[in-house]
Amino acid sequence: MAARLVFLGRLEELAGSGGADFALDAPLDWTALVARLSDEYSPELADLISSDRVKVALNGALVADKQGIMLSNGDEIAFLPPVSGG
Amino acid sequence: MAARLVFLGRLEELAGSGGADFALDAPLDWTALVARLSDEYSPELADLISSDRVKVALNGALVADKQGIMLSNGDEIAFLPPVSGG
Amino acid sequence: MSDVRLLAAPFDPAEELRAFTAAHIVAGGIVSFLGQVREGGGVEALELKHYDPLTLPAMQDLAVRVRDRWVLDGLLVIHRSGVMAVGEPIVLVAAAARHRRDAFAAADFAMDHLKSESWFWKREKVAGEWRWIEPRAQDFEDIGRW
Amino acid sequence: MSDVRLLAAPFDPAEELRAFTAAHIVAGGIVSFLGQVREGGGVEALELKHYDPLTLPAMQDLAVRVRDRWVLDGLLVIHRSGVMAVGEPIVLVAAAARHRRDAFAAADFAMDHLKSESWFWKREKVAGEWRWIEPRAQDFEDIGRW
Repeated sequence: MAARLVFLGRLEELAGSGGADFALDAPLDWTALVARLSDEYSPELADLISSDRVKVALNGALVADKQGIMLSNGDEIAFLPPVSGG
Repeated sequence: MAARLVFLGRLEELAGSGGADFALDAPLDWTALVARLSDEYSPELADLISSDRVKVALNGALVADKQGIMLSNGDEIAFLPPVSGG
Repeated sequence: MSDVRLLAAPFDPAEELRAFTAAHIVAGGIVSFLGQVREGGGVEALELKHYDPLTLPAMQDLAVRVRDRWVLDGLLVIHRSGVMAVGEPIVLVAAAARHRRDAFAAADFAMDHLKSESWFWKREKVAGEWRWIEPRAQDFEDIGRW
Repeated sequence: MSDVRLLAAPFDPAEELRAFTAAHIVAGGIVSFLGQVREGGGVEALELKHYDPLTLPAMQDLAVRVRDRWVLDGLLVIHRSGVMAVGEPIVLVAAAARHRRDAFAAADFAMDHLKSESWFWKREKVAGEWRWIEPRAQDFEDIGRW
């Protein structure tokens, strides 16, 4: 049972990789997810991901209110810092 | 003894050619020049050339006040209707 | 109608423009913007990361918005992802229109939005070290014009 | 610094842009405008007449004004004279700059001034008959923006 984490931009560097599988026993709400990220990666990464500047996409669709996310087995969750494109 | 006339744009059509030699016995002022053009080409061409919309270049330089022109042997005078370029 | 591509490998902007121009002979004017990895500041390479589920769909949405806003005969949007060397093209936008103003405005608008809103993250290699580039205030000023 | 040409024979805009881009690798962005003889309205050919003593010097003066007004790495202005078939390029303007806004504004300004102020007279061949083209009110509106 796992979800997929995707770290874009500077978050990749902080997370140590652009993506990782993330073991789940049961669906995780946003607060629990951030707590797990703080433990398994770093409080800094968790803080950044909690900030308004980082957007979240769940299964390829942008999430308007990330507080309402429930992460389940098989999901892909992407953390999107401010873009700096082109 | 001759000057060179150059007709640009639609004036070329009215004049029947893009350029012509123009016999001169003595320097011609603007009024005399327009009268000669009216006789040798057409009153319509002379009217157009007199209008504010047609600019004049004498020996390759734009003339600010065409009324002050004195056309002499060896000169090139160009009549420049409004541009419609590019 | 629009040609929108996200490429992982180098492309030839001159040939792309040649083909685009030939395909839009009814257009009197074609405005293009080419962004390339510029030489200077010790930059050795540039990398753009994208996120597959979002990046190309957002570029396609942008193309639709541009086509809705201006009367164009054609619109081309090509954007690189991956690692690029100095001098390599990053982005090519071209707008073909009967009226020059439409072509200029459409290309300008598309670039402002690609720069500030597209799902790309950029890092540069300087003196052998990669560093992430933060968004520029100028990009938000640019987009505020529209 | 600027490359300003008045040509009596066809040119290849794609190759011109390729060379211009390669010559300005310090520029992050290149904006170009290509005007071509558009297909439509029964137009079979287009002719531009110029006046040697004025036309190229005025194009060169315009390039100087553009360079004074915006920070550019390079400026290319190529304009045809003579008879052109449908699909043939008429004018190519390209501006290379570190900053995108400068490149867009410079190319746009150059085109507005080329269209409304340059010493070219245009006629079109429709159904075998040549007819002179009068200046368009739009050209004067365009130039009034600056």
